[in-house]
Amino acid sequence: MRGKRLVLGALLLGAAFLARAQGASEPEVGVTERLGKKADLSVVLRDEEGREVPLGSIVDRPTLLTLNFFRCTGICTPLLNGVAEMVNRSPDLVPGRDYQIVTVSFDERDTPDIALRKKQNYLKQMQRPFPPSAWRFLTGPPEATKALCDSVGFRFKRDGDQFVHPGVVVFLSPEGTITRYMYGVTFLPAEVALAVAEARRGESEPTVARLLPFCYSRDPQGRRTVLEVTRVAGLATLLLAGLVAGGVFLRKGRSSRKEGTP
Amino acid sequence: MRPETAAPTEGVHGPDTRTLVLVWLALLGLTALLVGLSALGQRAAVLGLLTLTPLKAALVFYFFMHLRYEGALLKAILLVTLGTLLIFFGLTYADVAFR
Amino acid sequence: MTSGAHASAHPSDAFGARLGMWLFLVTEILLFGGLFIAYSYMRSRYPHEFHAGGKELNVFLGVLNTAVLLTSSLTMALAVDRIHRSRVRAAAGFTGATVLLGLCFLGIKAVEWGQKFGHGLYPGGPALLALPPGEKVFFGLYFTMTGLHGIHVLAGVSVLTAMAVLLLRGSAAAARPTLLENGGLYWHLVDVVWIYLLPLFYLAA
Amino acid sequence: MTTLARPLPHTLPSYLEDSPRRGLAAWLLSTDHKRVAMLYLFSMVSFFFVGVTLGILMRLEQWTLGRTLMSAQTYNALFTVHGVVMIFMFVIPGLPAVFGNFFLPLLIGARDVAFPRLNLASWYFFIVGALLAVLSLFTGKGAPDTGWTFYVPFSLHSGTNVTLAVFAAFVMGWSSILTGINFITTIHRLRAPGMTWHRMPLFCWALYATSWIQLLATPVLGITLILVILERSFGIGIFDPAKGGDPILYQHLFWIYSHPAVYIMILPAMGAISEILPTFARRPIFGYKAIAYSSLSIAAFGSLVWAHHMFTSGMSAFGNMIFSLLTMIVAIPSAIKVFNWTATLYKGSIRFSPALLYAVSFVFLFCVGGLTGVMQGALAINQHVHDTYFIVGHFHYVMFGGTGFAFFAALLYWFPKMFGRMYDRKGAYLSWFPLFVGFNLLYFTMLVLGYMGQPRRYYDHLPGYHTGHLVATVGSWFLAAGLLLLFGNFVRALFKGEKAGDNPWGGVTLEWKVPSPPPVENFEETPVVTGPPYAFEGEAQP
Repeated sequence: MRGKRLVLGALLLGAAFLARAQGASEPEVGVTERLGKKADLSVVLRDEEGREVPLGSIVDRPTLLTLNFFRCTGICTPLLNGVAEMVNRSPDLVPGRDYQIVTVSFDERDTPDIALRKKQNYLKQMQRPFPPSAWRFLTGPPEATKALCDSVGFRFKRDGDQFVHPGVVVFLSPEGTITRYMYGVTFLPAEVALAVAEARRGESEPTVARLLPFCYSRDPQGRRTVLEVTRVAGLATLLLAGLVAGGVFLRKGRSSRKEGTP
Repeated sequence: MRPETAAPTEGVHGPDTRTLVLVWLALLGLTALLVGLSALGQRAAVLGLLTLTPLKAALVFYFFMHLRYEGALLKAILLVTLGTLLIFFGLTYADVAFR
Repeated sequence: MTSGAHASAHPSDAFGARLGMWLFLVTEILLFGGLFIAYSYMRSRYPHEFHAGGKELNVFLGVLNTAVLLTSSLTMALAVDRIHRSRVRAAAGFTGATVLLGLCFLGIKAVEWGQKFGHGLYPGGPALLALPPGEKVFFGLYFTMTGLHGIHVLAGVSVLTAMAVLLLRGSAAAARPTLLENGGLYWHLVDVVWIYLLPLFYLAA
Repeated sequence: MTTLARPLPHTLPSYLEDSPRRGLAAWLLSTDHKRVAMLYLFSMVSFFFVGVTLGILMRLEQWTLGRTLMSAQTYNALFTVHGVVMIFMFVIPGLPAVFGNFFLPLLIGARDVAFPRLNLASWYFFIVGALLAVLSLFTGKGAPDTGWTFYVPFSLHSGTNVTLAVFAAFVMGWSSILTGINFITTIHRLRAPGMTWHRMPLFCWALYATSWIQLLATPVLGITLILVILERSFGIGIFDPAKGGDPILYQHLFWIYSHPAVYIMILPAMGAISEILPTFARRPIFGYKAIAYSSLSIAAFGSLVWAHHMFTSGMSAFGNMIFSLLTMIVAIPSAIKVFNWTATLYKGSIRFSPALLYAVSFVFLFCVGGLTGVMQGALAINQHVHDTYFIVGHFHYVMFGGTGFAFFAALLYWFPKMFGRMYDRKGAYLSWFPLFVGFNLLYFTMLVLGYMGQPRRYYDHLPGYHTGHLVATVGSWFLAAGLLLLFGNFVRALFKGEKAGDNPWGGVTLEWKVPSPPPVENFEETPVVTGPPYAFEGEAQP
């Protein structure tokens, strides 16, 4: 009986191993790059005034698409801040003419009101002339946003009040073709300029996968304590390093005097 | 000659049978104590983990692995290793301890 | 030191051999140390799930296995003691006993894993996938750490079997304490790792 | 000189001639530390040239705007392979495996390393790991596209050959662990009579510190890689956020190894330089103990600053500041060494040689690398240059300008001892010019481009950066020409070089007391050491 179970277990384990080794598993959360494919532009979303707009009518030039939810306590804010900072540091790119930014919330609880406030928030950060129409904050019914996320290979998962999701900017050509994924929360102006040029030409280029940051923190309170801990750990490390350095130098002072004059 | 060669390289330099058996009994006893403590609840179990387990490990290192009868070098090596591990531990653990 | 002894210092430098073995043990300690770091990191993230996971484990088998492994450490230490006293047959006997106890440990471990597997609790198994995230991590660590430890026991058993056979055949190299001593050091370290695994998974989780 | 009780006799045949086996087996099965070193030397130089070729190809792609030579996919594969080959197969194991193996026993008066068979086994581990890595690049579903850091969770789900590549890194890791065990035991047990710790040449100190880092840090990487493999094969869920795991844990474990790895790369280089400078300055090294102990303190500090690699992954600003400061503190022991080297040269009666030229270049390039590292450590700049060519330029200054130039300097210094033949010295000087000029044209331009914002890992560039890219590409041609001249010279010397003599440089450490090339067990009679390692006074200047 026991032996049988054991054999069965071993077989199952082996089978699982083989199944895994066969094909790469699809991550439950993350990005499956779909370069060269079209984003689903047929979805109808709501703009900041609550009007229904098909995404296709917005995407008519190189577009930086970000997928977020507005009450995110994790990566969304740093990511959008990074986008804003990139805009401020890109003198060569004219927003609205060369490119535009579209932020879509995949949380059905986000309303156009919240989107409008978000938008005003970010427009205030702009240090260069920036037409309000160059950065759209869209919301929509869950089916529509889910379809959009799926079409660009963006996978997220509900986790209580929050979502677990990756942080990424998707570049779309004027026709809606996915031309590049850019991960992280800081973006180099030159890299964005190159990617915008690719998007204009509609060329899809493979990304070098870098660290794929996730939003998976649960409560902002906890996050703050974490930072405090980092601070304490840092200080302790510094102190320790100081002690060691002191020890080393005291020894050194003695020994090099002896040896310095041969 | 060199200090570390001072340690005897041949011949008996370990504990005798009696000591070994006593250590073994102590290890079994400590295990029983640990199991008993754990029955008292989570807090006691963690306390046992933090105190009795290193004690058991120390007994094995000290007697079974003859560390007691070795020179300073091997002891220092073990200390450096455990110290390094402790530093890695502390720095990593600090990141989440209060999350 | 005469030049001759120095030239062929390697086989006869017992302390050097021991030093090398200890340095190897350093790497083993840090190898498992990485896992212990992962364990404590995850445990502090999921204290309740770890507690729940720990209750699933069979404490009796865990403690029994501890007793088996501690006893095997005793026989190992006795084997090393006997070889130092040049009592080769006794050393071979104790080494054999250690091997048997090691196999016993592996057997009990197999029964334990078998029970888990029978309930669908194995990586990728249906019961495991249904668990909350923290318990998934707990069992992931449980299988990884006990599995890696099991592989170490298996390696130790193989080495000690070879040693016992060599001793019985009257090999001169095996009759010098160095080899058995180093095998013993390795075996004891595997024991120490288990000493930590017992409370981490079975008792204090 | 390293004072010996009496001169050493010279009658035995050299290790190159003396072997019980014939043909390839004489090399592949020999446990003589010098033959093992040769195995490492030839395999690593081969890998190095593979890496160089890939680098040149990348520079060629940047010669024009837009896509010309290759697709972006190819470009990505090129720099992943370039990085893996150069870091894991040349820079990390290079100096310890080649020169450590050959010279550690000679420098301390031993006949071999402590565990010669284990030593040969390490080479097999290395070569198997290297072959697996190469295999992972060309088989299966393609080269790993994760970069050399294998960051989770991407590496968990990537369809490419990550498992094999990770396993290869694991195997190569064990190779360096075993070498480390061997070196530490050798230094503890096999020093010649009278060779006390403070009479040990500085290269040995550097190897000792490096070995300890390898021993303490590499297993953590090993277990991390095992976890990645287990995760990919069985889905144990420790790093996968979807299963409750935590990618940050991976980063912690990964950088626990990889930050100290930077010191694994640079410490042996510093050690080799500390051997070369006194020989050509004809004077004992200034501050022997300071250099010896700063090796150890670099090893110790190195493991503390691991978190600075996580600057952009969500540490607090204050935490960032602390670790920036720590990064700068690491610069102190390095600065001590540079100071001592300069002091050694100052007032020394310098005899110029190609090895010295390369060693001095090392000091210069390493300083540039160190300074740019400190610039990166300064936070404001770090945010700005992160993921630009500045980073690329910086680590090429440290790794190529540092470890690479030290490797060349060591080869120029010890080549006559290793092979018993002398290369063409004028040719060696000549190769320095294109090498040094090309190096700076290439990598200094990269620093500038990066400061202007050129992103790394991009097959294309904006028109504004075009001139810079042209300069850098021309620099890469100079660099390649210099390398060809240098190694062409070595190859020629192997076959046609004149006999070098036992001590062409007038060195005083023990390796110069034995014939060139040395006999199988190095010393016919165990040397007895009675003085410090770099005692030049009183010696008649030859």
